[in-house]
Amino acid sequence: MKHIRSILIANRGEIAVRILRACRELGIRTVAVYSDPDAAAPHVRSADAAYCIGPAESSRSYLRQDAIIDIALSSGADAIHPGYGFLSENANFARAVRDAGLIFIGPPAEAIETMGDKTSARTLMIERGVPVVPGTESAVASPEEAEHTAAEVGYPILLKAAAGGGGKGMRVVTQPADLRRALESAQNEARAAFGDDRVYIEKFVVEPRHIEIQVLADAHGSIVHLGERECSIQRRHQKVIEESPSAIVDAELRARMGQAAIEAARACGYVNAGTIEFLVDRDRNFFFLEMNTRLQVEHPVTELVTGIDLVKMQIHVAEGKPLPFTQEQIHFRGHAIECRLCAEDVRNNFLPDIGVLSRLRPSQGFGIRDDSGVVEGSEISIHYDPLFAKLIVWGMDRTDAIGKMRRALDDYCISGVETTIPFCRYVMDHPHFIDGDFQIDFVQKHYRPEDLHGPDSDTEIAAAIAAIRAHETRTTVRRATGNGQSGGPERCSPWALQYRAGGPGA
Amino acid sequence: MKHIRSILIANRGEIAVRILRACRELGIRTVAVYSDPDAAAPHVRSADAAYCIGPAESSRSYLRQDAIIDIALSSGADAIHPGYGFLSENANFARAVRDAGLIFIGPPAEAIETMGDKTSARTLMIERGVPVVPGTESAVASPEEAEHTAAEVGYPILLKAAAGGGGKGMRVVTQPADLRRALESAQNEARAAFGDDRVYIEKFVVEPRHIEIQVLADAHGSIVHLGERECSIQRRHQKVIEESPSAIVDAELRARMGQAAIEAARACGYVNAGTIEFLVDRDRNFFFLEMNTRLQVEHPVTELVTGIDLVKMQIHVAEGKPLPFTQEQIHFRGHAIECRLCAEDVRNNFLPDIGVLSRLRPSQGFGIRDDSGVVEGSEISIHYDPLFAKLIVWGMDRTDAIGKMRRALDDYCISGVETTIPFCRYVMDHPHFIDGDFQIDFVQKHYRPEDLHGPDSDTEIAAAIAAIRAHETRTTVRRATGNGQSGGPERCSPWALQYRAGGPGA
Amino acid sequence: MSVHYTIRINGNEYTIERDEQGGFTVNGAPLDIDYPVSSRDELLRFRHRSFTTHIDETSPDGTSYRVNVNGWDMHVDLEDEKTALLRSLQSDKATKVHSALVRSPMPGKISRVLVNEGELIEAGQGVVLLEAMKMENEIKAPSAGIVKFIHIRESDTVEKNAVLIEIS
Amino acid sequence: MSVHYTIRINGNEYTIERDEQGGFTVNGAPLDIDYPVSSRDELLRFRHRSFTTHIDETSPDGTSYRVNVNGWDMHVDLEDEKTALLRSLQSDKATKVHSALVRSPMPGKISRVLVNEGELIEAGQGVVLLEAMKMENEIKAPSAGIVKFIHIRESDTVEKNAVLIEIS
Repeated sequence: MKHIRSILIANRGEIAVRILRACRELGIRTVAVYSDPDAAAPHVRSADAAYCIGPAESSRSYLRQDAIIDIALSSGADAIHPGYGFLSENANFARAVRDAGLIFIGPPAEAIETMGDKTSARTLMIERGVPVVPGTESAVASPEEAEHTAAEVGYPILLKAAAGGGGKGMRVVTQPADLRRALESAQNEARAAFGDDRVYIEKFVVEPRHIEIQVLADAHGSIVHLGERECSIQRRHQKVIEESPSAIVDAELRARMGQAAIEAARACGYVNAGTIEFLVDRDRNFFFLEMNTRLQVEHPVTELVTGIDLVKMQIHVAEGKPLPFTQEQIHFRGHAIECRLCAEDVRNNFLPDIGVLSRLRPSQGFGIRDDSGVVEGSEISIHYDPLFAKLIVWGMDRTDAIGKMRRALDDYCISGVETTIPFCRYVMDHPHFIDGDFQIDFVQKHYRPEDLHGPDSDTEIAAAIAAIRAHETRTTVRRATGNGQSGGPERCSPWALQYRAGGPGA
Repeated sequence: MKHIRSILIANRGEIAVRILRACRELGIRTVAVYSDPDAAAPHVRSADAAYCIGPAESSRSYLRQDAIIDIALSSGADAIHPGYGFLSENANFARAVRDAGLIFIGPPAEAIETMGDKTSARTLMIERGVPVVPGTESAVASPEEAEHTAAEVGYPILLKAAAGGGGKGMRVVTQPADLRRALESAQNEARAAFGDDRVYIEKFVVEPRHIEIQVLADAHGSIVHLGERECSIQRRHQKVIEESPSAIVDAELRARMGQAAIEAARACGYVNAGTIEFLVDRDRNFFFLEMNTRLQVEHPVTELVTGIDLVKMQIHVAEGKPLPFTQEQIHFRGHAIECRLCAEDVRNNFLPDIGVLSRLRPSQGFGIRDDSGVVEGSEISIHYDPLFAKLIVWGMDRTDAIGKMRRALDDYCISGVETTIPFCRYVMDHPHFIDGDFQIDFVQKHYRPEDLHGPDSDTEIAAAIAAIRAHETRTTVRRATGNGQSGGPERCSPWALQYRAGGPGA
Repeated sequence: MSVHYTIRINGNEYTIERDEQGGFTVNGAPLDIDYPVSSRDELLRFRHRSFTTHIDETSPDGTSYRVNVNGWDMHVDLEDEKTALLRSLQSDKATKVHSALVRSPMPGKISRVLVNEGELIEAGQGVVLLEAMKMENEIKAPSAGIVKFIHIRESDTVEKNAVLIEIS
Repeated sequence: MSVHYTIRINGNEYTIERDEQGGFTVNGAPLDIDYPVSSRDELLRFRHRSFTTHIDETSPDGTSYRVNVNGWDMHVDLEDEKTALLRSLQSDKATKVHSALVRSPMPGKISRVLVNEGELIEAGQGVVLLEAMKMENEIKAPSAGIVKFIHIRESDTVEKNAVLIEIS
């Protein structure tokens, strides 16, 4: 059991700031690393010590394992927190950190390796009885075998070419009568496309939701789960809105999924915070998808409903201390929703945007949490992820939380880049979201940019007045400085007089 | 049971913003009123409609009962929320609002009247068995009666002149042997000072703490308590730091105080949110002090530990709906602390300060709540209370909450006025505060401005460098514009060159 | 002297007159506006509603503004009588030339060009794949037409607003 | 040409030299400083620590600055060689005059004057009660001395920084 007094945070942006805050609240000294364009970033300013590790490219800065470990050693850090992304799921890095005599705030390298390989993870889960999407482990040998397997797996099933991709050689079969014909055509298509007609059978998960379970494990064999996070609202196959609890998970399902997640963590010898992702079908069957062996972007929703600070628990567990609570002592209160604020143009296919945040005033008040990696004046550049902040709310129940999120999104004041705020605001008003009736295809099914709310006519009139005032001031200034064309009969607008006199608007 | 669709908020500053936020989260339309100097205040901007009600003086604006009721009626409001201060404990106003056919979001006028009069409140509490500071109801008639009463009340006792004030005619007596002499001298002093030698006996509360209980009552006779708030850290007899739970209140004492508070509320026919203030002595005896028949400044600490939104509950109860929970369903989680951020000079006797907030960036992150009535650019003027914002934190336990408050105070970025932040930061590090060992005289006993933390020498050096750079740029600019003395051999500082080239610091 | 403006925002048109005293008439009806003093932005109030306004961008010719009002970002096109007249005189010539530019919405690397010169394309059709911020982004044609000129090649690095393709 | 400064902050004195290249030597030891570009404030970094600095006020003669560094408000008194020389020449005369002004820390109304002209008072003694922001505030004497002149009377309204009392 080693006491951690100083932590190097091998990350940037909002998660580096999040971890720094936890450390500072614990009285732990912080060491930041940064790339050239991040020299003035918030995570650098609030650290006790900050070291430049290279230029913008991640491979030459935030991914430089040796440089990071060297700085940790020379700056007197006891431990390294990798955040998410970058080196967080790199088993070699976890091992190198430990070999250097430092504490890696994360799971053992072996657990990262086991769960990082999809095949070994799937095999291990099957061994331990954690449900995976049922299917064949090898290609279908004959139509008869296919019929047998399909009946076992249960319809609807998915035929999938071994060499497949882009939907080619793929067929959904909903009833036994269609199987032979579908198999034949899938094989033909696969042969034509890839020169390989091997086809697998897998259960087709109907209207799946993405729901995950947070686990926390200490080095003494205790593992608890902290309930679920509903992450079905996605764009570009990336989560954008998350919540806890899920509208479709009740105490009984939570207990079963939680138990499966604990079993998964135990199977790979897991220690520290981790997440088991599941697909949940229409009938609330759940299937193991993968394990994220690190802290996740959406961890705050779990913190708000359980009242447990996951980053502080990561540090606690990394020191070798036992978990300070049992499963029975974990209680869920209220409802939390997170909106990821990304620099993206929601009217144009969620294309990333860049720019300088000329204004930034996050929302405030009861139940509003702002986890941000930027301040007013920060630049969102092409080099890193477009996620710049997370807006998380807690409410007494789901309705209250949705009301809070609406208000918080309306209050969020930002200029300089396009953001996901209008999209999130749209979702908060969507009847399917309000009813909790959505799946991972929500965006494709229910979102059309032309349905986004627009300002009302008074707001447009205010914009018109503001533009006219700016226009007339501008014209007058240009004339005064000899910059515009020589004046006609109207030499000076009444506005300009007011501006000069320090009147309204000055 | 009437559904409230629109609320007029008869207040300003942080509490008006707080109430507005709750309304907006509930989808309730908001009407703001404002005095001339508040025309651009945040509470005005975020309301759906805003009406000017007069000049700066409260008596000609925020206290104009008729004007406020007229605006409520003409703007289509169903209800008026008075906030705290101003008209919130004015029984006439509560009555006038109801007579106008509007809902007053607060208790019945009769409850305000009963509890607003100290004598009637004390009498009522004695009747209902709520402990009050024991003492005589009439002046002491003889030394023998004094001895008898003192023995009954229990030493130490306080002798108090009926006409008293400023400590004159007042004596603390710790043992029976001293009583007669003390009585005589108190009577003599009172006669000399006020020409009236009547003296009362009251129990002397030793090392008292100010602890209060939040109650919530509906119109159907249900009353619950939401635990206590510890408000002993005061300056100028005004609270400045509050927390929940109190370090000295355990479940058993909480239940007893809660029961007494419910009894007090029931006695006066209370409906809506209210607070019963108690003095608690060294031996954890508690005595009724007064009831605040309104929402309080420090209500957020209760919200954070119970997860109950008090403003939303006020509206809910005002609609005539029953409380949505029973006493058994109220649970306390973690620990909350509030620091009142006031424009005051903590190095100079907490003298109020005024100014424009040239910079303002509140703290952010998990467990940090900012209830503020200002934004960057707001002016803190002489006209109203120096309280401009409240910083409230929630932590897993008291230690965690103190760590969070330290970090949040360090992160709070403000310029333009002196604030109570350095004092609050000092308290968070004070061993007596950390140990929970303090009483209402904490400031007098433990606070000396010269003990405030100061910046370390590197921070001072940074200030020196910044000043030199500003100085050299300034000098160069003055010379360039012909504003300074004509140049010597040093015509241009190296900084100026860099500034002109748009280099560092530009 | 009063000035008449024609304003276009989000497809809506407003006729606004500013008189000598600085008063406004909107679509024929006078509008009484307050301007509370605010140090960080400009505040307007009318019909008891508050509007916090902020000019984010101005076009070089001063006829187009990007204005933020209460968090809403709007593009405001502004025309006074003189400009309107000028435009109406030029409009005959202007309508003859009809060509659209596909610009890069952000800096990035061209990962694939999806069309060929001379190809007939539809509005909304993907024309270029641009790699930026670790993602592949499909750039779409703003209007239908024939691909007139392709300014970039695969693996090219482009700046924000660089012209990628011309459609005529 | 390099310049030597004597800096006083919170009672501490620093000797700082700025050389021709813009490099700094603090109390005799060179200090290597970075200046990361920051759009809203000025950022310094040395010994791996970051300092966000902001000049809040400058005295008219440019020798005194109110600087905020990482949230700490500091009064910085700055003297270069020339100013130091000037001051040392004048110091003999200057010390003769010894008088302190009690100023109003804020606008308000005088509710009571607690001293009389000619009275001997101690440093820290309350001299005036000022009513402001609904509170009565006791204004204290900055130094001991004799009350030379009382500029205000009860019920007077005063501005911020108004001279209330002179002590000699």
